[in-house]
Amino acid sequence: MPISAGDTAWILVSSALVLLMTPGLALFYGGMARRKNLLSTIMMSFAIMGLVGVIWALWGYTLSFGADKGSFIGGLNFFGLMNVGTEGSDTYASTIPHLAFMAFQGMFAVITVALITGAVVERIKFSSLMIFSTLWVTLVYAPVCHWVWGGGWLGGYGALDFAGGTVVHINAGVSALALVLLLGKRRGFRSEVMEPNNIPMVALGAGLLWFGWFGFNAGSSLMANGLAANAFVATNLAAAAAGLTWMIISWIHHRPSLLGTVTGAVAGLVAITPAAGFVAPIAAIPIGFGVSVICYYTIILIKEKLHFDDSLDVFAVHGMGGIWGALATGIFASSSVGGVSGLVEGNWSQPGTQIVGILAVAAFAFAVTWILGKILSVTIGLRVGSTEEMVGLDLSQHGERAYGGLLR
Amino acid sequence: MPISAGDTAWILVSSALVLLMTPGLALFYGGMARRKNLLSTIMMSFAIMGLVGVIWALWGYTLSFGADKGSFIGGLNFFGLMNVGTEGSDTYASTIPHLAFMAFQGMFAVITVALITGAVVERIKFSSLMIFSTLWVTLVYAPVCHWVWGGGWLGGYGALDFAGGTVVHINAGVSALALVLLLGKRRGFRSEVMEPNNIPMVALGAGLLWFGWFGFNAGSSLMANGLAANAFVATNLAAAAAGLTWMIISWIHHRPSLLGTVTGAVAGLVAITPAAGFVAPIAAIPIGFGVSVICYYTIILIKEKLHFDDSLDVFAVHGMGGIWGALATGIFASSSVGGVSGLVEGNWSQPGTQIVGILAVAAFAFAVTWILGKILSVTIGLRVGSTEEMVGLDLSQHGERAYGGLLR
Amino acid sequence: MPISAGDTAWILVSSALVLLMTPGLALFYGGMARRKNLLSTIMMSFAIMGLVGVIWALWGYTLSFGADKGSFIGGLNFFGLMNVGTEGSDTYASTIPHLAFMAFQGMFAVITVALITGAVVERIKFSSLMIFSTLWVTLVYAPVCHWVWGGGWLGGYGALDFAGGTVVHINAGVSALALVLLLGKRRGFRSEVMEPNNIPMVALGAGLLWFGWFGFNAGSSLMANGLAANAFVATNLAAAAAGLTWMIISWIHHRPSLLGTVTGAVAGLVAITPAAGFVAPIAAIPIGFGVSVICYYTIILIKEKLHFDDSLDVFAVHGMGGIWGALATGIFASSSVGGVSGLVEGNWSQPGTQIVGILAVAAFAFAVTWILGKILSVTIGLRVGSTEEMVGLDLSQHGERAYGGLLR
Amino acid sequence: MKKVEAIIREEKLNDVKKALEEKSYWGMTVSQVSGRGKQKGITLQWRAGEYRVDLLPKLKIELVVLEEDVPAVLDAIVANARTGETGDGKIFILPVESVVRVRTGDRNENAI
Amino acid sequence: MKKVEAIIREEKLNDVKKALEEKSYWGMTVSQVSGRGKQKGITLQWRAGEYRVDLLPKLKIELVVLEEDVPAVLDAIVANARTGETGDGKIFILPVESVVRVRTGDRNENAI
Amino acid sequence: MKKVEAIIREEKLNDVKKALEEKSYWGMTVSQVSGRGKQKGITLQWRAGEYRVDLLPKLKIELVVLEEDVPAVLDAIVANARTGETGDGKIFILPVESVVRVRTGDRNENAI
Ligand SMILES: Nc1ncnc2c1ncn2[C@@H]1O[C@H](COP(=O)(O)OP(=O)(O)O)[C@@H](O)[C@H]1O
Ligand SMILES: Nc1ncnc2c1ncn2[C@@H]1O[C@H](COP(=O)(O)OP(=O)(O)O)[C@@H](O)[C@H]1O
Ligand SMILES: Nc1ncnc2c1ncn2[C@@H]1O[C@H](COP(=O)(O)OP(=O)(O)O)[C@@H](O)[C@H]1O
Repeated sequence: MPISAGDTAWILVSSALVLLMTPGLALFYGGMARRKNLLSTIMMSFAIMGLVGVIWALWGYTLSFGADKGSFIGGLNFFGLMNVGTEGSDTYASTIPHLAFMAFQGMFAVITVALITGAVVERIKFSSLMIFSTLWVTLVYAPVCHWVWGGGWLGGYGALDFAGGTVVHINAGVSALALVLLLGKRRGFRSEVMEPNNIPMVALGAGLLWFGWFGFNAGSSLMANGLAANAFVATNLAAAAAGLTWMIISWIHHRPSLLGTVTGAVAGLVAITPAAGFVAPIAAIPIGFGVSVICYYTIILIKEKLHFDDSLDVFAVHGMGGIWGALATGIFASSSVGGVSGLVEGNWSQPGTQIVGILAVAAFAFAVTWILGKILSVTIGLRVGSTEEMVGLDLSQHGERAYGGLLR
Repeated sequence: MPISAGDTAWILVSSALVLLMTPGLALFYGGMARRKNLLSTIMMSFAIMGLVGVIWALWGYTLSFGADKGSFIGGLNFFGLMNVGTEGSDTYASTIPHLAFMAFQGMFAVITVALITGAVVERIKFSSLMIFSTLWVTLVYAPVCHWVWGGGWLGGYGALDFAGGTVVHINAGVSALALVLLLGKRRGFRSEVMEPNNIPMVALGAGLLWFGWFGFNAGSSLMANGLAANAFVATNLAAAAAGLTWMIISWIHHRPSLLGTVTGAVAGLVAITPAAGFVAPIAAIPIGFGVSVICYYTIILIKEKLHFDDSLDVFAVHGMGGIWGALATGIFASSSVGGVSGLVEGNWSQPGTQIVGILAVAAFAFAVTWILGKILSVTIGLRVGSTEEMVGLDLSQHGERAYGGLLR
Repeated sequence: MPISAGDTAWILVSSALVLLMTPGLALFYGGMARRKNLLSTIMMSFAIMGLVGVIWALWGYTLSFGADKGSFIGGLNFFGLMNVGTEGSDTYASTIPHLAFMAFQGMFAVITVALITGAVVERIKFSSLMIFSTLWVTLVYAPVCHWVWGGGWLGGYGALDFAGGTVVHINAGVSALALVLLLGKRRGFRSEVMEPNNIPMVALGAGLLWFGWFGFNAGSSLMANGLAANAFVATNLAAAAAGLTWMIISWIHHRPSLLGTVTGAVAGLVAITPAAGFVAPIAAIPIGFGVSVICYYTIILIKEKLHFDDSLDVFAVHGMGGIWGALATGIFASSSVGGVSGLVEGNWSQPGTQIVGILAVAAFAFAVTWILGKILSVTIGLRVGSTEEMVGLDLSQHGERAYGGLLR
Repeated sequence: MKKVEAIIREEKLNDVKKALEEKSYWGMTVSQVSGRGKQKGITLQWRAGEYRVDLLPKLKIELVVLEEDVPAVLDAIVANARTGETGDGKIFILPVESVVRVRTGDRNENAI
Repeated sequence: MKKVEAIIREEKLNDVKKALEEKSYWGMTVSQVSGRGKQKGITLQWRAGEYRVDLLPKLKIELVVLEEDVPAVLDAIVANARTGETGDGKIFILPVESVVRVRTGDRNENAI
Repeated sequence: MKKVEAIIREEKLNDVKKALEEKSYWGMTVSQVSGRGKQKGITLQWRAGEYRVDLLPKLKIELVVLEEDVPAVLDAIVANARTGETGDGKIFILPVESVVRVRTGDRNENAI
């Protein structure tokens, strides 16, 4: 099929939008850390843009999208971008250059790894994070991506994931939880106040994420068509509804919170990710409403009851948000949108199929992450020393501080 | 007509760009407030992204663009996105999915409401703002939008508004003025110094606004064509010329000011909004020059002579800038660009038509806003208490502060 | 040829992306200055957006792209946007409106001038900078742009520059060096610590630059096609590889630095600029690796050995990065990508051709900049007074300060 | 000479400044501090849930004045910094042995 | 009454605060300062190369207490702010002549 | 022992620091303050129009030194912080009753 200029324009722009999400995430996370760990938190995302950016071109893309090996992993036919050219691929998105498809997918790999870091900020050793990221993108991301989108078993089985609810959010969220359990709590967790250092920075990050997410979701239609528009509208509506819901929840408990509102918006974006091209746009309202309720109380449960130090709520927002999104896709899917009916259209089996997808990815991600983390933990160590943690990771890991000049 | 991938790509991107303008505005406004009201100022924009985002899908779009009822308002045929699908609309922008058109228009509604908030920051009660926004977008924005773009009387009458000089800027600016008169001044207005807390944040916001405005104006051509390019160039040139002009004015009075330069750029973007698809690009230079002169001295007049506390100059920049833009459209319109001639091409009636549009919208917006504000004022109250105002709205309305950690 | 909606969408978006790079640069540079010069540093970029934006429409475009005069400069046939319309140009990018091509090129002129400012921050007189910018864009940028892209001698000679390695980066970098030599060092250079005031702001700026650079490089294909995708992928990979490399270099010397990582990413973007549409994407890895090594040690050389105060390393990053990029284009060019073979494909002459281009532009830019700077220096003076410098340029040049409120 | 160090609420600075101005005490030095006392902190919120901060933003005003001016200065501050709620602040008076004006090298009384 | 001014490491504030709290010294004022002393600064890095910063972030805690409370306060601070490395900080004790509580106008002992 | 509190212009810190260093007064604590005095403020600008700010950024340097060192310290500061324009700052000398080094528990002369 010939390359379509319109589709190509759209996917290149979408790729750029998804790329921007990682700096957006850096600020979103950075603003929530304490000032002494601000650069360190931002650095994680930027270092991953470099590291995973290179890995993706070398072996990440081929393991994810290369010729299927046993429904589990891709072959090496695209190693080092071999055979990935300016023509359309036969298999994927044939109206755009194969390189554009590769680039778009690469941005997803980058941000997925970056998402995990939110759970481990303020105490993970930077060198270990770099090794972990290398291993994780290879051994967890690539296989899961292949299962769902690269011709692997889960896509074939019928689990729906339009733009990465499973591949990105559940995957990152559950892996984050595994790391949290291995790493343990930050010094002073629940005994000292750990205030976000810069909420305007969080809001800016959220704004960039919201903006970039249009590329993430609507770009996942891989053409500039009606389905892209459907995903676009659903994305915006879910963010709006979830932001509003979280604001109201915080209002009921205390006051309408900006931090809450932007967290809600991001949760809404997470939840709509797998659904955006399968549900009618208006279904984004219940999906957005649901995700804020679920994530809000998951945070309370995790932090205040279970006392897990999932520092920036990666499991609560991305893990649980992604699970709700995957389920909701099975509930609200509409055959007139993506060709598959969900529960509300009487297809009782789709939620079950979705649950299989959720469980498979969650179990795999948790297990492999745990093993990787454990190995690192007993070899070079996952955590910085206690003094380094107290002084802050900016100075101890990076030899820099956020705000120079005479004083802070 | 079949969907065009190129046009769809362009309008989806444009919608994303306009969406980004609201976080941009949040920073633009936020940086100009005092630190104790920084989050509150940002929150207004984000809360409106949620609230108006949902309202637009439920009833805002249909009231604006539904089947015409008496040239005044749209019918309910698009209620809850009913009948808004992935095919092109018969009535609007037939080469793109109807959903894309809906999304694009929705972004305008969001930012128009957010624009108003600049006038009332640092003292409005958040709950009242939420109710006001709900009512305003329904009772002011939707009708005016319908009049101009949805098949209502004003568009039919021949008033030109390419991308929202009337619908967005005059509408928001005049409504802001009505609220200012109702709300009264901030404590300490003109007796205490109220310095912008963060001018780099204002500049960042202005940068995002300028960037997003390409979607706003050039996207309003609803196709990726020569007219879009015309609007694009006019937009950039107006921002440049107006930024430069404001810089020079501030230089003449004192020193070349960054705050002034970015304010000028935004004013230029306001003024070119109605004109971008009707005038030759080079006309953006006089339009940009004019708007900075007008807005600069309007601020002086409003704040220093009339002593109205239009806190972040919404009436001066958007109201007066929009009025100048609407007039300038009548002056500089060129039949070879948008099919209509203006004064300089000898069409003496166009400025008059423009004035009718300005007056109609200004009068309607002022009157309805005043009534809504008055009702809120005598029922739940528009303003926070005096102590809350002194302590700052971040703590008193939102239970948060911008910069955490031990000290500021 | 008829206008293509897909190509037009792509170039309009690319133009917007490149526009955003200048505010991005403002933050990137601003965060590295000292706080007392923060607004001044940001202001330089915004003022240039206004000034060069207007100049480009008036005479910049026509001098660059007007009918060729002696292979050296463009004629005046496009003066004031005359004859630049909504149809495609016969000469340039015929599938998009001529105005879109003009706009896209204008964004390059703006950022090139803004790039220079990094070398002269914290001490240049603002009025002189404005005059210098006016002269430089006219007498240096326009001719060089014409030589390479406007039908001038250098393009004809066969020097490859896909997106501005020579026109933008070498041009700006070498001119910056000339100004540095004329202006002299900042007070306290190498005796006082001059810490970056806000590294998160630098990171945000770098994120926006990376994002915008997709428009810069992939947009330079002027169509939404396979070549654009090639340039897109090369761009991202170079940024990733160079960011990673710089991180590792800083790690070897001290610790993995965020400031270093983002500097590396920007250097990678510089180096890939001339190459993006001529080399296979995978060549971006050696190009990115090389640029970080070269620029890192150039900074050490310039600042620590030669004691030149190239304040924000414009020559080191853009000059040397651009030179490496131009050379690397001659080395890695692949005929299957851009139709020209480089050294690795056995074309031994291409590096030589590239060197001619480098030397010609460097010599011209250095000489004319030196003369312009010298004239300004002996007439109105290039530098602020010593007290003004100590107090900071925000107060002394602009009568503003970055962070208001009671205290800093 | 004495140094009057007053810890006050941020929002009271303007009133205090004006009151001192009227009594022609113009020279002063202000700094941002955080404090706790009887006022037991404020409640802020996370994304989900709340927390208490016990060190609250305050301002410290320092004035060096002649001994005989201390009562007037105290009056001005107390009268204008009061709200009657906990957290209004404290004033400390410390002895100052000498004062130098940097510009002129003047000492003591002449330097204030 | 005395004013105890302690310059400590930022990361020690919580421990010091808790120790004082336990001895029921609740009132205090904290501010951000930069200091240098035996500790000769830290090395940070540019884009390329390194530099030393000699003024390091510290916190200053100020407590005004009765003379008899000074030893207990000193003990609490010293015990909890120590790491044994250079840069642990200094404590200065200054005389305070009188104290006023802004809220009530109470003076001296009653005002602390 | 005495505490020398000098309020100086921000841009003079480096010179003062160097001068003190040369006389081997290395220990010091610096903080950001805002002040007003004879200097009547500066004019800044809004988007349109101007305004005056009367509290200007200054730095406060605190040095605790032996009584006999006070004159040398004063000289170093005055000589290096002067511009001759209003706003150069003030120096206050306060009595210090005792000093403790947190790291070692050393007191007074040994602790400075
Ligand atoms: N003993 C003390 N030493 C130093 N500062 C104190 C002391 N007690 C109170 N303060 C300062 O005074 C501020 C107000 O004290 P607080 O007890 O809350 O006021 P009030 O006495 O009006 O209730 C505190 O935030 C703190 O900064
Ligand atoms: N003579 C002094 N005057 C004022 N402050 C001082 C003095 N000496 C030290 N300080 C403060 O105490 C802090 C710690 O001093 P330092 O000598 O590094 O600690 P230590 O004595 O434990 O090695 C310094 O950062 C500075 O703020
Ligand atoms: N009486 C005072 N008490 C406390 N601080 C003062 C007093 N007078 C001046 N200052 C501080 O000294 C700084 C410089 O004072 P100023 O009178 O402007 O200098 P100069 O005496 O050189 O003209 C002020 O900004 C303020 O911080």
